[in-house]
Amino acid sequence: MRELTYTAAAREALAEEMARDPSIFVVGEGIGQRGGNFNTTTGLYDLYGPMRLRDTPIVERGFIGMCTGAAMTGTRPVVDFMFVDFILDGMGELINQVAKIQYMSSGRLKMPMVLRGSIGISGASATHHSGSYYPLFVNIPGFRVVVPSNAYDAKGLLKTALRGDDPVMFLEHKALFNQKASVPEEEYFIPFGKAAIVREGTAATVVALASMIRKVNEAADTLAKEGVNIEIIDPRTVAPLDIETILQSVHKTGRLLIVDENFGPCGIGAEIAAQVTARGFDDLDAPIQRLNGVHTPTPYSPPLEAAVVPNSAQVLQAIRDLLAE
Amino acid sequence: MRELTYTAAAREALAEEMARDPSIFVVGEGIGQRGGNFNTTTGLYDLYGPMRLRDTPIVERGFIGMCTGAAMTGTRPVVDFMFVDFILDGMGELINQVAKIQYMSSGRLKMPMVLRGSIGISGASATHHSGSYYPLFVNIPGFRVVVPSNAYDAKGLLKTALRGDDPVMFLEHKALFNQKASVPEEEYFIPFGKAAIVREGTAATVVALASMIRKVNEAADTLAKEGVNIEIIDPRTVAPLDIETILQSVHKTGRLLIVDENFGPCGIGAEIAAQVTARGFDDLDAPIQRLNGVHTPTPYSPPLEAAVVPNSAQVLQAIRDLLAE
Amino acid sequence: MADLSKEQYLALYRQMFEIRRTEEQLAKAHQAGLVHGACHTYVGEEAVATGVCAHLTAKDSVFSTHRGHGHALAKGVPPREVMAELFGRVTGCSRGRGGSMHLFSPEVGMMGTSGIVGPCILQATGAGYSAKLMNTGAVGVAFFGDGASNNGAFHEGLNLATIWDLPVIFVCENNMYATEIAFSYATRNTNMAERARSYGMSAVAVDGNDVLAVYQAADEAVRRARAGNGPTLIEGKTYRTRAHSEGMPSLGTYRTQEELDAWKARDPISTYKAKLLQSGAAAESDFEQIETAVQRLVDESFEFAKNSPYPDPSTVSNHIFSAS
Amino acid sequence: MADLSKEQYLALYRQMFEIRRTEEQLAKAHQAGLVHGACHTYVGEEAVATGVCAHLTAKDSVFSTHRGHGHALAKGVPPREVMAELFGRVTGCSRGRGGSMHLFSPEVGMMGTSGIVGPCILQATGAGYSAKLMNTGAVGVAFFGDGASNNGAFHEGLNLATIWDLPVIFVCENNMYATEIAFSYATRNTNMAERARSYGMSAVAVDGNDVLAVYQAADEAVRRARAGNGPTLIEGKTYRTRAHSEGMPSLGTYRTQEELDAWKARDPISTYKAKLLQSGAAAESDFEQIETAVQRLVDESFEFAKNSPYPDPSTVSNHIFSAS
Ligand SMILES: Cc1ncc(C[n+]2csc(CCOP(=O)(O)OP(=O)(O)O)c2C)c(N)n1
Ligand SMILES: Cc1ncc(C[n+]2csc(CCOP(=O)(O)OP(=O)(O)O)c2C)c(N)n1
Ligand SMILES: [Mg+2]
Ligand SMILES: [Mg+2]
Repeated sequence: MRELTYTAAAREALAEEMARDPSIFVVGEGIGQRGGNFNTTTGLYDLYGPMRLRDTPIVERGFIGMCTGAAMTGTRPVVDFMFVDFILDGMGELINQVAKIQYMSSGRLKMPMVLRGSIGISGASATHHSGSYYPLFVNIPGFRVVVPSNAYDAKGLLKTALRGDDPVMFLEHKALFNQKASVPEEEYFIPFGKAAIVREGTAATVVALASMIRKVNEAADTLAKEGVNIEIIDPRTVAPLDIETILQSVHKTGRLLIVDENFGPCGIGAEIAAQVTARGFDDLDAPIQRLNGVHTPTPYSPPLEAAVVPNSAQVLQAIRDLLAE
Repeated sequence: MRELTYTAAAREALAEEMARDPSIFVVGEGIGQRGGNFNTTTGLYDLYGPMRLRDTPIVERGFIGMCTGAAMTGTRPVVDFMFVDFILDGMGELINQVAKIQYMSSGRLKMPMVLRGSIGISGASATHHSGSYYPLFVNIPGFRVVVPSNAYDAKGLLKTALRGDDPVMFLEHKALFNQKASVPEEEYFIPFGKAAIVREGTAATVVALASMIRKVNEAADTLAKEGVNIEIIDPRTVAPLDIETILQSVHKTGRLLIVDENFGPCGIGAEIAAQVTARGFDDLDAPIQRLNGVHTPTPYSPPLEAAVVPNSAQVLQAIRDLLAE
Repeated sequence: MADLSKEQYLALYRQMFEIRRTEEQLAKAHQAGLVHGACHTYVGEEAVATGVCAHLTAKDSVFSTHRGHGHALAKGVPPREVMAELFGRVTGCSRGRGGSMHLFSPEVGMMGTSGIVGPCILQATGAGYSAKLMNTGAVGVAFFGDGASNNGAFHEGLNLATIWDLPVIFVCENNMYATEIAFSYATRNTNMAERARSYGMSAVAVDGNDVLAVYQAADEAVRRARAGNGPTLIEGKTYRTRAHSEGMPSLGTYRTQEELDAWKARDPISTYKAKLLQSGAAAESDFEQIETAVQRLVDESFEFAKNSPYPDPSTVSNHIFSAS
Repeated sequence: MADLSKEQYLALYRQMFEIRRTEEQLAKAHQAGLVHGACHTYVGEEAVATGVCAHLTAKDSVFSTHRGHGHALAKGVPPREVMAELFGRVTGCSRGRGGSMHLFSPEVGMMGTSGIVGPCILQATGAGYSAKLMNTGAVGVAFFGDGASNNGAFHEGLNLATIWDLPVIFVCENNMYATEIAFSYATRNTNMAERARSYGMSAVAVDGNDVLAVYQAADEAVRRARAGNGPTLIEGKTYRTRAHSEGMPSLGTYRTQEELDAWKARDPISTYKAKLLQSGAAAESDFEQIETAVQRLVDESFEFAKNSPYPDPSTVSNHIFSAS
């Protein structure tokens, strides 16, 4: 099967859906002729022109608010926000409007808006270009929150996002942009709320997200050589969260570690740990553990930056500690 | 001892500190002559005039950003934001600037800013005036987050907030404004990160916040009559969170329930459950449980509104269920 | 005086009168505890919504703010649905989920009011974007106050609508105050139309208590928008004669009895009636007929609302997402 | 030509030259992999920071944005601290925590650059508020681009500074583009000073490639601010002659070689030098001396930065809070 990069796979999803549905349009800074800061829209401007590939001034709040009104009136906006850090300026629109309009209108209005862009720590981007912030959107009711870890998922999940009628935060980790995976030519969709079992095992369950999957896989490779088989689960969407798959795995393994680059306090790992402890308590042979990025603004200097992101050695150690409990 | 309402106690803290420190000023809509939408500043305008009691246009982002610059240059702003829902428009300033300036400047700048205002569901305020949002500020490094449950704590914690050099989210639940408590005439401070043991007991530990304390107390009264003694812990500040006090209590009781009006997913209860399950696993005689407000935008109609806030009967039932495990 | 048919003249009167009577009923109901949350009336400002919405159809979208009863009514939401909503009933236009500050009725193009000041400006811009992209000929309309004009949403929304020539009407109801903050305190340039023109857009200031002046300005603005010639800001200079919100003092620390009385004397409804009578465009009996019919409608609406059931608490989690 | 002493004339030259040489060194270092993150140079725009900061002391606060090297240097941060910061070293002005877009040096009143466009406008307003409240006589200065002027922060910040007569200077560096988006696309009214005046504030547009024009405008603005007469916006019309960010194409899809060449011919440093030579205000030897000294400083700074240690990873959690 052909291989595509994460970025190319997502772009293909967008291109297919734009060809199919004339009500889809994209807004963002440099997503027109330029094709997007991260090549998210390369080639599409020439096909669809400025009304559907709409370059904007630097008004994150403004264009999110505008797209809210557009989504309420029959079109399907895609907000290409470049870095998730930027849309914090539109948080009022996101939380008070985008997430609430369907509810307030008792379901008579839809909110088919896809908000996409980069997250994560990578390449000394420093603290205004390294955020992830997904727990915020999980805490607030009304968002679908998608965090694909590979090109195949990126395409299938973006297709689902673009067909649905709900607001979707589609968050692409920078460290994954150039990573390749097999992506079929045939159309496919990946449903929200369905975790992927990345690797089967019985010794312990490790839930990981986005760029952490690779690091956990490395650790699992090492352990496999020692005859220890780790089960790795990628939730793919953190809202909805497929807790059933995690519970089933813990039922089998009795041990759970959640590895997440993002902050620990009130993070995804906390939610998973709380749900598993409430519902899978009797399955647990050891305390649930979390491995998170350090709870600090992201520093610029490479050795500092490296110190805040969980690395493969730490992942391996965390799994060993869990197994030793 | 004299009794003061929650609002009066907090106002007294502000008044004392403003009298002491001429670099403190307050900004907000209607906090001048009018004395604040919730009487937070009544009487102070006449004492200190418009430079220190600064009425603003409707520019939440603007005045938070302005206060950021003020705090960096030697003054001590108090942002009186009325409803926490409004400052979502300033989330970019809060997360990218207020919370990060000390770190980015390697501690050479301070950020003595107190952001205060109402949270919580009460009185058919509907979804744009019922938010709480504290998990968001707990997830992000750089904030002190204070959620006082009574007049005494409100005063002592606000005094601490106003003396410190860190950004503090001081969140006052609407349902508590008129509740009275004994407040001494003598000056006192309550440190951040020190939970209050509201009631001692051995059968189970219940951690609750703000307006939930009263409901848990009611349930505990009922159970006390049955000879069952519940320990109630009020963290008072959720960042920093006094997990040690909670762990000690669970060590004694073996059972833990967290009652929080705010949303469950990635909420405070998730964080407490995750920490206790990681560090106090062997103390647990039953799965940790959470009782949260329903994960939905807040509806307006009173019967719907009542259906999303945990009530005393639900609290009691949740404790009974926990005890029965 | 604008050149309208008698029916058109009277329709404007009827609309204003309906808003007024509905809100007087709501204010009483608020005192009686039937309205549960906040209630910001539009009393004194009815000419603005009326004059603008007269040009709109259900395909056009209106977005409004905390003071939105008049906009919803003028856009065609029946009084009984507005009342039932404020009473928290399942028959309300938002099925009881919204209340006074969250009025939704997409069926008639009332796309919502917001308890947060500002967003309506951006959302109307988005409705304009949809209309232009899908070539529907519809317009997006935002109603907002003087207070909102200092907010960043005003800056960003007006600019976007202008640079993309979107079919949007920005209607600023300048009632001189934001709660108790005077517009002249909140900005050094109280000339709203000038501020709007600084974006390169068309803008006009009108007497917001003169329904015909508003009607005419809106006529031009809607034509311009539908013709693809871009947005317009209409500043309606008006005044709210009741308190900012029911239950608050009607004077407060910010305005004088004289100012209030002077504006009451310029009431948009009675002055319009006098004008029509004086010019012979309509007769006393026309007004009597309308007033009786509206009063009956309002009375029936009140009974309807008061007797409607509350929503079923078991439905509280429905409609967070589209499939639910 | 402004009436300055020879020392003053040459100090302006020296400052511009220092910025230019430092950034040329940074650009090279970026290619060599010594600069780790993004690097937005100020090449071609040096006259603006230089002309403005010449009037400031360490008590005055500067707030800037992603293109902030020039502002930091002009405000008095030594080149070696800027370089070390971009190299991620503990000797950098932010101790390696910030990088190119987060330059902090409160000791000299450089209160930070921001990777987010907009906040500096508000923060400078706040510095003005502090100065007024504490009566220090200091001013707050924001440097930002044309792109930032469409953002809500511009609207809210300019308005607040105006209504409260705060001692603030808003310096908009209009280099015609925001990344690759032309200012003439992003707004219908490219007359920035007119837009600022619509808030009721003082505003002036100057040739941002003419350091003396900037110097004079800033002189007035700073005087006005210190005298308690409120804020001023200065629009410096200028041009960035390198790519938006190092590593990007210098032309892109948005500008032509002709345009670039025309602006290069108006280089603020060489034209100023020619003017001083022509008028006899300074001699070749003066420039030689300065250029040699600056080059030595930049070379030393580069060595210093390159040889400085990285921060200790065990300190990574320090300074999130004041006591830590
Ligand atoms: C973002 C935000 N900030 C503050 C408020 C509180 N608030 C409600 S109405 C109001 C005044 C609005 O003034 P204006 O826009 O002039 O409308 P008016 O009430 O005069 O019709 C304020 C400050 C709010 N609803 N939203
Ligand atoms: C809020 C925000 N949105 C988007 C960006 C990405 N970005 C970085 S620089 C830039 C262009 C800025 O243009 P301008 O303000 O004119 O400054 P210039 O780069 O021309 O100096 C953009 C869009 C950002 N940093 N912050
Ligand atoms: Mg008003
Ligand atoms: Mg620019």
